[in-house]
Amino acid sequence: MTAPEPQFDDFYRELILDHFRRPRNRGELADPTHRLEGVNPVCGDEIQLDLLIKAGQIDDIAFTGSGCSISQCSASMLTERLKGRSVAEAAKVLSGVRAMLIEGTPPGPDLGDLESLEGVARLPVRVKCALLSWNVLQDGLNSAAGA
Amino acid sequence: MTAPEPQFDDFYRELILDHFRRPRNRGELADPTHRLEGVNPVCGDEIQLDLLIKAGQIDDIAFTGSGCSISQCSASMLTERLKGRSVAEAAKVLSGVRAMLIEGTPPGPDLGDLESLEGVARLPVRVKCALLSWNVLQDGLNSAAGA
Amino acid sequence: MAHLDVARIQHDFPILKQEVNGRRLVYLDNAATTQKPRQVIDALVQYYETTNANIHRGIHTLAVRATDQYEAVRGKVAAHIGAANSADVVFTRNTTESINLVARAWGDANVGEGDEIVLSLMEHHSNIVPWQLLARRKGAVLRYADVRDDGTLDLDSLRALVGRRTRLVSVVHMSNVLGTINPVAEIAAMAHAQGALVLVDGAQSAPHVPLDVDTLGCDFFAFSAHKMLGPTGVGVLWAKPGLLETMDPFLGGGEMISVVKPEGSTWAQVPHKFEAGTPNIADVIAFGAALDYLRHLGMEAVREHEKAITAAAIEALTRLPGVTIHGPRNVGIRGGAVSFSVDGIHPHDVSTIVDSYGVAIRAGHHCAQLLMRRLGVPATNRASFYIYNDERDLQTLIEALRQAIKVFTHDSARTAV
Amino acid sequence: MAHLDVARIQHDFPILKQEVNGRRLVYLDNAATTQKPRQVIDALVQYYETTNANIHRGIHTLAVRATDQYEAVRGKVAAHIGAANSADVVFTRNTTESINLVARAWGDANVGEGDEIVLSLMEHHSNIVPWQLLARRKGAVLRYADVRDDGTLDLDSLRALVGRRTRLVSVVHMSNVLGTINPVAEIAAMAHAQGALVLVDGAQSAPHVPLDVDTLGCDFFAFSAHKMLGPTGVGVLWAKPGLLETMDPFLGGGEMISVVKPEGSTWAQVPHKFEAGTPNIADVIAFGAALDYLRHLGMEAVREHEKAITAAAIEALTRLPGVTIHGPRNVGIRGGAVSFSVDGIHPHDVSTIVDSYGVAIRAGHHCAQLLMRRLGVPATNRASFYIYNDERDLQTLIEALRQAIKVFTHDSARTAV
Ligand SMILES: Cc1ncc(COP(=O)(O)O)c(C=O)c1O
Ligand SMILES: Cc1ncc(COP(=O)(O)O)c(C=O)c1O
Repeated sequence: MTAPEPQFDDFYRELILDHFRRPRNRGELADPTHRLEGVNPVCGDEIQLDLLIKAGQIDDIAFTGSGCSISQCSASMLTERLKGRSVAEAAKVLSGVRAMLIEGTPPGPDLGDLESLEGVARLPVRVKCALLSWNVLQDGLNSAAGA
Repeated sequence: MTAPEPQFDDFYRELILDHFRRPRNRGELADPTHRLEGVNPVCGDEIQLDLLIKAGQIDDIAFTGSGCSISQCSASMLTERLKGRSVAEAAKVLSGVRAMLIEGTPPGPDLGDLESLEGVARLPVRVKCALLSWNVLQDGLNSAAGA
Repeated sequence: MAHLDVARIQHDFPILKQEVNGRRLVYLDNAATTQKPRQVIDALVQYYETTNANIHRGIHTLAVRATDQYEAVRGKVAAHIGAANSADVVFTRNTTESINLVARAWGDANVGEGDEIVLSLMEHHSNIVPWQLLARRKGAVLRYADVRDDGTLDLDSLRALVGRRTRLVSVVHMSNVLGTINPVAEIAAMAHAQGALVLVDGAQSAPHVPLDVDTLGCDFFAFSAHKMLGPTGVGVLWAKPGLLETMDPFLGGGEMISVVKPEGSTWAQVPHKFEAGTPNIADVIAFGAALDYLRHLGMEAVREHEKAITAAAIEALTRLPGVTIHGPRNVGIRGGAVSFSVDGIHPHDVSTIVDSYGVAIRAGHHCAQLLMRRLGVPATNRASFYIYNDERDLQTLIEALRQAIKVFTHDSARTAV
Repeated sequence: MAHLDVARIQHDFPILKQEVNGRRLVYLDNAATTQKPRQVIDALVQYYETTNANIHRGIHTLAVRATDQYEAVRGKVAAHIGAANSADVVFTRNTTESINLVARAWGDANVGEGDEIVLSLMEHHSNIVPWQLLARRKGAVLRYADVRDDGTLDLDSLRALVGRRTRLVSVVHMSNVLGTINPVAEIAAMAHAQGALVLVDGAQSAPHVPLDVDTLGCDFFAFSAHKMLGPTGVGVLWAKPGLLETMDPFLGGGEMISVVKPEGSTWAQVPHKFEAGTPNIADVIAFGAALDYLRHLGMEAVREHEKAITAAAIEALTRLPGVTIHGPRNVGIRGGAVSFSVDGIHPHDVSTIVDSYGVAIRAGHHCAQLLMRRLGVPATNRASFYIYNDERDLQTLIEALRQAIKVFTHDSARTAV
C-alpha cells in the first residue's frame, strides 16, 4: 500500500503497550476516604475511583472499571500521576488535562506522561472517554473540599 | 413586451364575457324536487343546485352560489345545457365533462358549449372549481335514482 | 431601496433566471416559502458529496464531521435570534411541529381542566389547531383576542382575556396575512404578570426582522427554515433557558435516550431529548448556509429593504381601481406580506391571471380561516416580498393586476389571439 | 456478486470518490444511513433551481408543479412496498416519527389500562420508547419476546405473550444489529388471531428486500428514506386501507384541516390529515429519485447482491482470530448488517482504528440497549453493506481489522513512523 501510514496506530500503540496491558493502581482501596463512580451512558464506559485523602494529600488512589482502552488507560495514567500528590496539585493537573483535551491547549510540563493523551484531542468523539476518570476525580475533589 | 401573449386571458375572456356577466338560471326554484349543496372547503366556493325532475326529465333547474368565476360559470353552463333534458342525457353529459376535465379527453359533440371549459384542464389546480357544480349534480342524480 | 444590492442578490438565486409561462418569473409568494440561494443548494450538494453520515453515535470520520457541522448550526440559530445558549435550540420539521411539541410536551403537563389558552383571531392554523387538540385532551378553554379593523391586534381585548386561569398566551409575531407586527414584549409582560407563559409564532418574523428573544420576553419562539432561504424540512423551537429541562419528551426513539430498560428509560440532555430518530441532518446543515447568508446581508438591511418595497407596493396597489388592502398601511408596524382584494374578482381568478404573466402570488385563506371570517372575505390575494424582489417585480405585478381587472371589467376585450 | 453492476453503481456515488484519512473511503455504515447517488442529489438541485414552492394551496405555476411532483412520490412509495393506494402513504420525518404517530394517533385511542403491547428484545429504541411513553400515559403493559442465542426471534416466547389483552404487536422486520429477518407474516397471523394489530418496523427491510405489505399482512409499516439512498428528513408510515381514516390527527396545523372554527376544526382527507404544516417537499421529491434508482436496479437483484457479500463477510470475519459474530449465519434469513465482537478490544477502539484505514463501521449499542443486555455485551462492531459495496471493500475491512488486532495483541509492534 502506498497510502500514508494511518496516524492513530501510533497513538494507540503508545497508550496500549503500556497502560492497557499493565494498568497502574487497578483495584480497590481497603479504606478509601472517597469512592466515586462515573458512567458514560453513551458508550457504556465505567470507572470507579478510590481516594485516600489525608491533610490535603492523596495518600493512595486506585481504580476499577470497564470500557474502551482510552477510558481505562486514562484512568491508569491519572492514578499514576496523582498518587502521593497534593489535592491542590491534582486540581492543577485536572485543569491542564481538560484544557488539552477540550480546547487543544498544548500540554504543560506538569502533565508529565499524560501528554501522551494529547492524541485523543484529534479524535473529538473519543474525548469523553479520556475525560471520564477526570470527571470522576473532579467529583472527588469537590467532596474532599466540602468535607 | 415581446413575451408571448398569456394563454389564459382568452380562456377567461370567453367564459367571463358570457356566463360570468350574464349567468343563466341563477336563483332558486319555487318547488324543486331536489335541492343540493356543495362546498369546496379548500377555496370556499359554494353552489346550491335546484332541480325539478319529473318522469326522468329535468323540467327546471337553477343555481345560486359564490366563489370564483370558474365555479360560477361552470354552474351557469350546466343549467343551460341540461334544462329540459332527460336524466339519462344529464348523466352522459356529466361523464363527458368529467372525462374532459380530469382525464383531458377531448370534448365530444354532446358537450356543446361546455367545450369552452376545456381550457380549465390546463389549470389542474382549478379543475375542482369547474367540477363543483357537476359533483352536486351527481348527488342530485343519485338521489333522483334512489327516489 | 439601496439597503441591499438586489441585483447581486438575484444573481445568487438560480430559480429567478427561469421563465414561467414564457415570462420572467416574479416570485411574490415568499410568505409561503422563499427561494434558495446558490450557497444553500451548494451546501446540500457539498454535504451529500463529502460528509453524509448519521450523527451523534458514530466514531468514524464522516460521522464526526457530520455531527460537528450539524451541531454548529444550533449556534448560528441562537445568534440569529439573540439567544444565549445553543442548547435551548431544538430542530423540528417546521413551525407547526415546534408548536405541537410545546402543546404536547409542555401543554399536557401544565394545562388542565378549565385552564385557558389565549390566542388571537389573526393566528395561522398552526397556532390554533394544536391548542384545540390540547383543549380537547385536557378540557381547557381557548380564548381569541380580536383584530381591529385596521389590521392590528386589539390589545385591550387581549388584556381582558388574560387572567388567573390563563396558562399560555400564544401569538403570531408578524401576521402572514396582514403583515402586522404585534407588540410581543408588551403581550409577554401582560401574560407574565398573570403567571402565564408566552409562545411567539415567529414563522414570518424570523426571516424578515432583527430578533432578540430576550427583548421579546417570550418563553417559546418557533419558526421555519424554508421561509428564510433554508431548505424544506427544518423548523426551530427555542425555549427560555431551563424550560426544556422541565418538559416531558415529545417523540420517543433513538438519540433522545440515555438508558433504555424494558420497563422504562431515561432521557438524553436537552436539546437531544427532543430530537428523536435521525434528524434532517443535511437540511439543518444547509440551513446554516442560509443563516450565514442573512447574517452577511444584515437583518437591519433586510428589514429596511422590505419596508421600502412594501411601502411602494401599498401605494401602487391603492392606486389600482377596486383594490382594498387588508392590514396596516404604516410600514413601521408591518412586514412585507400584503393582502388585498379586488372588487368583483375572486382571488383565485386573480392568481390564475397574474400567473400567466409569470407572477407568483398566493390566493386563498392563507391558513387563517378565523381571520378571513373576521375580515368578512372568503379569501384574499397576497403578494409577499423578500430580499430579491425589486421595483421591477412590483411593476410587473401591478401590470398583471391591471390586465386581470381589464379582463373582468371591460366588455370590449381585445380579440382572441 | 454478479447481480448488480457494482462498478457502475459506485460511479453514481460522488462521495465514494473521496479519500478519508488519506485512504479510499470504504463506507460500511449503511444500516445507520446510506450514501446518495448523483440522481438524488441532482433531483434536489433541480427542485430548488426550477420548482421550489409551497404545495397544496397555491394556484401559481410553481406551486402546481411542486404539488404534482410531491404527490407523485406517494405512488412510488406505494409501488415499492406493494401497497394498493397511495392515499395510505403518510410522509413523516423518519421511522421514529412514523412509530410515534401510531403510538399517539392510534394508541391513545385504542390502548387502555392493562392492555398489552408486545415487542421483542431485538427492537430499536424507536420501536420501544414510543410504547413506553404510551404505556405510561395509559397504564398499559409492555411485553418483550425473547431472542434466541442464534440471533433469531424466539417465536414460542412471542406466541406465549400474545393474548386477549394484546392490542398491538410491534416488531422489527430486519434487525439493525443481528441482520435477522423476522417471519412477519406468521407473527401477523398470531396477532390477528387475538384481535391485535401489527406494526412492522421496516427501517432495515425497505432498503434491502423486495416488499409486499399484503403478503406481510401487517397493519402499519414504517421506514426512512435516508437508509435507502434518499435524503435525510423523510420517513414513511403506511397503514392498511381504511385504518388511517379511523385515527385521530397527530399534529395539528396548516394543510391537515378542512374547516377551522374557533371552537374546533374538521380534518382534511387522509393522508393530508397527518401531514401538518409545510412538509419536507424537496426531500420527498428527491426520495422519488431514490425509489426510481432502486426500481431500476430491481429489489431482487439488490437482495441477491447483499446475500453474496454478507456470506463472504461472515466467512472472512469468522476466520479472524477472536472475532465472534452476533446473529444468524444463514444469509437466507438475514440481511447485510453484520455485528461482531473482537476479543479484548472494545468496539470503540476497533472503530477508531479501522477508521484510520478509511473504513467506516459503527460501534456502540446501535440504539438497541435491550439487545446488548441480552447478548451480554456493552456494545458491538457493525459492518453493514449496500449496493455499492464490493469484495474490495470487504478486503479492506478485513485488513484493517487485522491491524487493529495486531495493535492490541502484539508487543512487537512496528516502530513509530
Ligand atoms: C430497525 C430500525 N428501526 C428504526 C430506526 C430508526 O430510524 P430513524 O432514525 O430514521 O427514525 C432504525 C435506524 O436507525 C433502525 O435500524
Ligand atoms: C405565521 C405563520 N405561522 C405558522 C406557519 C406554519 O409554518 P410551517 O408550514 O413551516 O409549519 C406559517 C407559514 O405557513 C406562518 O406564516
